[in-house]
Amino acid sequence: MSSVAPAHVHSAEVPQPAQHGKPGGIMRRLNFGTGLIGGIGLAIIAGVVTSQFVPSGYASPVTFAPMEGEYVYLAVLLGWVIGFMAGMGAFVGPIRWMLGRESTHLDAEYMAGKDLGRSRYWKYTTDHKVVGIQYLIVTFIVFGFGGLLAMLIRTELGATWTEVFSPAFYNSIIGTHGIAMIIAMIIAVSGPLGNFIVPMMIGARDMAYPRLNALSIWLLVAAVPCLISSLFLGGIQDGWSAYQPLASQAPIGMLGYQMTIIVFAISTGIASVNLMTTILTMRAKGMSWSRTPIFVYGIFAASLMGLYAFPFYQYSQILSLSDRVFNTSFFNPLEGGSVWLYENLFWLLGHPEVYVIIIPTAAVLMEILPVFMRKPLFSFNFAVAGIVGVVALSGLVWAHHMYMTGWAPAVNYPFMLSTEMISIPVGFLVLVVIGTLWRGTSWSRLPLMAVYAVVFNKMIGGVTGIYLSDVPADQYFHGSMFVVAHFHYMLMGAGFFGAMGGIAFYFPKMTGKILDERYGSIGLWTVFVGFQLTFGSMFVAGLQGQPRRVLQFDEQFDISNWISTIGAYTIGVGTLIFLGAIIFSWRDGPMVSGNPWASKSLEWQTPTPVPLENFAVLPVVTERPYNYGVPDPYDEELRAHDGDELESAGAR
Amino acid sequence: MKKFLVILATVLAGVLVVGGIGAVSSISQEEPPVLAATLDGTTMDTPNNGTLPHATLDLSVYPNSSDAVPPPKAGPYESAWLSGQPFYHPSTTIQVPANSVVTINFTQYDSGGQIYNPFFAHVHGSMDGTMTWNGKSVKNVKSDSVGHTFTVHQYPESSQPYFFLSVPLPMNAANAKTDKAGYPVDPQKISVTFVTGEAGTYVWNCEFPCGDEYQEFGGPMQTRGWMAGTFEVVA
Amino acid sequence: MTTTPVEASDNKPSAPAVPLSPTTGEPMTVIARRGRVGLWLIIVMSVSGTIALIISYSYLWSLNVNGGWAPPGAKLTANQTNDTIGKVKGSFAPEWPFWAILGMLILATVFMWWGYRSVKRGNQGALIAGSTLALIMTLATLVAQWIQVTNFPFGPANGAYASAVLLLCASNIFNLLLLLFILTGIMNRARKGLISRAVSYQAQAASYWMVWVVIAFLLGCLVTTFMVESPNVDPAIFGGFKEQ
Amino acid sequence: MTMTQAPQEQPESPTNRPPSMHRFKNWMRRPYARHVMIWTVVIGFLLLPLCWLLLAAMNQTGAPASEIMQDIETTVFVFTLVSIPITAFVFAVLLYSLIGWKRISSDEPPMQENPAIFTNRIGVVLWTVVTSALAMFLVVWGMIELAQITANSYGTISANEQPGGNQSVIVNVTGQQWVWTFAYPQTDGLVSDILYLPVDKPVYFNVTSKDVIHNFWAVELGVKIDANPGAVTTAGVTPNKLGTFNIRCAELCGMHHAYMETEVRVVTQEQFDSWVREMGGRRTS
Repeated sequence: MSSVAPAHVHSAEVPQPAQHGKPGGIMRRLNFGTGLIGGIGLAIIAGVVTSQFVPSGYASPVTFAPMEGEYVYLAVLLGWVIGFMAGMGAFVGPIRWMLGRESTHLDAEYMAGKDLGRSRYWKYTTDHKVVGIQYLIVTFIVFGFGGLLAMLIRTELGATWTEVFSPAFYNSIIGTHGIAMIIAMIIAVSGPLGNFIVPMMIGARDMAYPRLNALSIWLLVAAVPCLISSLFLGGIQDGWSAYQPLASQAPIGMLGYQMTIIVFAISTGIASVNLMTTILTMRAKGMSWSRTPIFVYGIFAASLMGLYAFPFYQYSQILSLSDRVFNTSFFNPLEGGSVWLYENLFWLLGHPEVYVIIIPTAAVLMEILPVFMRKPLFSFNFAVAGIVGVVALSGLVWAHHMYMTGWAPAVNYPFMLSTEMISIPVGFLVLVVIGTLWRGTSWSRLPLMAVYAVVFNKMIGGVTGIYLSDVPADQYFHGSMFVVAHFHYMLMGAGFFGAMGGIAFYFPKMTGKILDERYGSIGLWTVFVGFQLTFGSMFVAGLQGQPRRVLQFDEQFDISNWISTIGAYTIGVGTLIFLGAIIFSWRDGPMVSGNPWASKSLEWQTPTPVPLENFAVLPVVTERPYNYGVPDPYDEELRAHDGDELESAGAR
Repeated sequence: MKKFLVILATVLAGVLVVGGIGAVSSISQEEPPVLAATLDGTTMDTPNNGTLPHATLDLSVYPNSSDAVPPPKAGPYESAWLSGQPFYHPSTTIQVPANSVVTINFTQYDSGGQIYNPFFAHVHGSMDGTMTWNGKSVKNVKSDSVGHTFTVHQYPESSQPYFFLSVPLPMNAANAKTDKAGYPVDPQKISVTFVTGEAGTYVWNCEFPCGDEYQEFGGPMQTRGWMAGTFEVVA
Repeated sequence: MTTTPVEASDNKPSAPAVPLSPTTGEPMTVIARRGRVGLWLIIVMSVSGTIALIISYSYLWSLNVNGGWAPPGAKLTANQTNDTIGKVKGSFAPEWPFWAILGMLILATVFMWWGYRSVKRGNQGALIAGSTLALIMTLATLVAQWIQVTNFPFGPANGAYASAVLLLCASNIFNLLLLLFILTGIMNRARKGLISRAVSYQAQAASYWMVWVVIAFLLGCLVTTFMVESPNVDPAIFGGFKEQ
Repeated sequence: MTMTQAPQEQPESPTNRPPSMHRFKNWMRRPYARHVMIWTVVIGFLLLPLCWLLLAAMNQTGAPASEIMQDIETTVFVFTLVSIPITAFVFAVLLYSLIGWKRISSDEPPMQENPAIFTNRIGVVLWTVVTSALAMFLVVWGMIELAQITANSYGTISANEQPGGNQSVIVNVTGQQWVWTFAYPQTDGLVSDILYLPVDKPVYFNVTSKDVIHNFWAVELGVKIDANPGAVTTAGVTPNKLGTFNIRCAELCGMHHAYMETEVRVVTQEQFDSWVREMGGRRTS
């Protein structure tokens, strides 16, 4: 292969293997369109073939359920996922590797979307910035879908005098809303910002495994239609937790949920491996752990938790699937299955997943704060300690979702202990935030406003959390609206507002435009007000004793539900305003410089739009992050401890 | 200004999408047509409510739909995979007058078997704790020969009177003589008489496992219009 | 955080003592380090999944809900509330096939390790031979696994033990298919000289991965051998209450 | 909280270091320190009514009707009280940083830099100690209360060693899509769709389900336990208040989950006995 002329990569002579055809080879012909064709085509083929093989009207010997629909739908889903990934070109790389055909530098550049213009967003592109934007769009789509269902739910609950939707459909929209929002919130920060920002933040040219990066996003794209399609086939009538054995009574839409989770878990696992490897091995020269920005810690922690937790969720769904399709009995108590097994497997993911959502958000806020307070992050070590503490405890608290299941009353004591211990590391994070706010003149821009909103919500969510972490109080609150309000304050109040802040903060870097301050703020505060209305009054409903996931209830709950519905509509309008601001600013907002916030951290030192490989020369880090601020004048006065001149100086 | 228009357009578009989808999905799944008990002019004495007007209502249970008996239309997609499942005919949205004596005459064409909970093999909430089964008055049927049950229970409104009515509908023998549509020629005839109180809304469903999936409680058992519905007492 | 324009060391135009990656121009040592980290993380993920399976098996084994753990032919303690399942055959699976399959996989792993060790000493042919033998051996293991699954004395609907064992075997089959892909790749790349003394990290990764797969198989063998009869002889009865 | 701005960067000689009390006084001389403290107190007092408002909301339908519910409400009250100081302090800092310390809203990045407080040993230690102490208190309180509730609900007594006879009532609760049924094994197979209980007498619940997971929630009695298929869970209570209370299903159980409600009627022993006699004609089995 030395016959081929060597390529010049960053002023290095690199010998190249033989170049087969044009750079990129078959990938030149593959894009989202071929993906759709492949997916839909294979889905149709699989469906037709299966329906030929299954005798019509064949019913399961165990459950008498007509199985034809199940098999066909399962085949269609599998065909869609495989065909779509094949059409996108996900299998080209592995097959090339297996055949031992190395790709050249030109291939890699084509795969990274060099001089492809807009069309690279529709291809299996390996550039981490493209993947970040793709994640952003997918997040919007999934979030919008979940939000739409949320509006339907609140409409049903607001119309206390009638059933707007049939109970079955209502159950399916709460389930679909739940899982759609969980997916949206999991990827909301780790996806767009984790992929777009982290490599630049640590001074790398790309992710560790660019192809896996593309694989993770397109697997996610493949999973979304599975979820949406389930809504038209009876839906997920079991809440997002899809508890067995209720889930095995659901119509075939359940298969859509299970396939979504299985695919999504693979996508998340790959993304986690990729991010963690990048952070571990590709930090710039001189970026020791004490010089690594806190956001990198946050993403690392989230990836770690996703890495060990998601397989449990995935396997819980694989077992459910085989119960459904092959009549196994993991969760069928008649045949020796156990409902507690499902609950354990599910919550082994279920609780770390909460921190997968919250930790990156908190980390983004800690990135935003120093820039806008012109002040170093207060007690960086404590921030790290908080994140580490949360990760360490996250795997030991799952059973606090099962206090009332009676699976093992004795373990309620240790789980109550571990759960309430978590409030300590979380408290660290709060301390870091207020310590950074302390004595700072705030530059009130949209991202900083989001920080205030998040801290406010998180305090409420955290305080209500200690009621639920405590078994005696949980004996009243478990399964009531109080729980719903609590985790919305945590996941939405922190997750959604944090995502808004983070996107507003990194918008200039991602798009070259600045997010419109005025309308962005209007959107943010509208959402904030609506949020307090909705979930504040939901707390009241929970205290009065309204169970969750009901569509009819005693009229003593009417007033709080009406308020909730009004608030929910307000949230919807606010979100749309924010979205409108994003659309406008993205299309024709004013261009801005590479570093509009005058930030000192590495990702802002790159030019905008960011060139293909971020840094022409890899940077060398010589300082700790967040070196803002001036020496504290009070130190002088402390030394000459004389009270009088404090008054004059203190006014600042 | 342009900014404002873009924002406005986004908000309006969003509202339209949500409203449209909500309206469509709400309309596409309204309940089956109301089936009201008709006052037949007569009155009847009750043990502790004195003499009250009397109303009657006819319901049948079919094992599956046929040309003679069309399947219920409920929801946008249910009927696709519920064909061949049992259902109540002609409707599951039932209305009875308040403060009166109501007699429901059931005609049960379906087979049956063992019910999970013997409690529902007994008559509950009827006027004298009995029902009339093929002419003779009984308190219960054998718990291994139940076809379906008609169980009305509470709606979560504390303001309306508590109401609980459960009637077991005995099964037809598996080898019963059937007509060409596949229905038994002499189905089980059950009639139950009960006293209604003040107005209120309730729901009812079948407590005999006659659906599919786990514990045969999926499918029609969890679909309004087939084996479940609403039961309204109107003033 | 300031950045000083210093040419970072990972792309000095120095004479490549270690070969450079054709795509990114980084030294293969850097790529190899990255690969090792990623491998460990993927193993962590796979461990989680395997643990989920083992938890399912042992949890159901310990509970024996409704007496439904054992396949019907083996033990009829339960009151079979649901007789609709055609329970024709049924008993616990024999243990030795699990161990036999494990042994075959261990043999394949040994071949792979031998190839990897020798290519590090510069013996290219040994790697080709080793990976080929490992590939053949894995294929044989897959066939054996398939034979075992098809000859179980129970079907999937015959209680919790059957379900758990069948799913363990399913995950084994998945692992073996993945191994087939990996080993084919290693073999081809070894033949093309893409895996050589200088660049041998892919062979190393494959070898380590095979070791993990062996451990996963071993866990399966252990539970299926030492957790057969459920310890819970007085299980909860579905839908009923104990007599007071 | 983050008390003094101790100059740990350049440690001074111990001679001219002021005593900590003096340093605290110095610190409190600073206007912002005073203001934040005052605001904390004010906000704390504004939040204080919550302690009673929460209970008021919980008691709307006649709770507490048992020892257990009493314990639960005490816990809620104490937790609210304990969490108010921290919450008030954080809110105070938030508010003060919005209003008190200067706020710039220019489009350009502000040129003015703020004091570079990298950390503050005293503040950090104080915060850690306070939050850990609070968490510890909550844990200990929770443990004690949980033990008490477990005792009050006879949680440790398994189904087959519950005292039958006259000193207690045993109820076998069966959850089923979507109706609760209550069997009284002491009364020769009497089954009811409404739960009747005699006041001031221990009640033992054995709970199971015939299909999916339900959750047996006697709201005002503070009883909540899952009804699992293939398992019998036990709970108990001693109702100490006459009246009609709610029983709801608190675990999504299918289409009519919202309608899976019934009543628990706590009556005197005489009424209970006469009810049993009257229902005697309605035997199952």
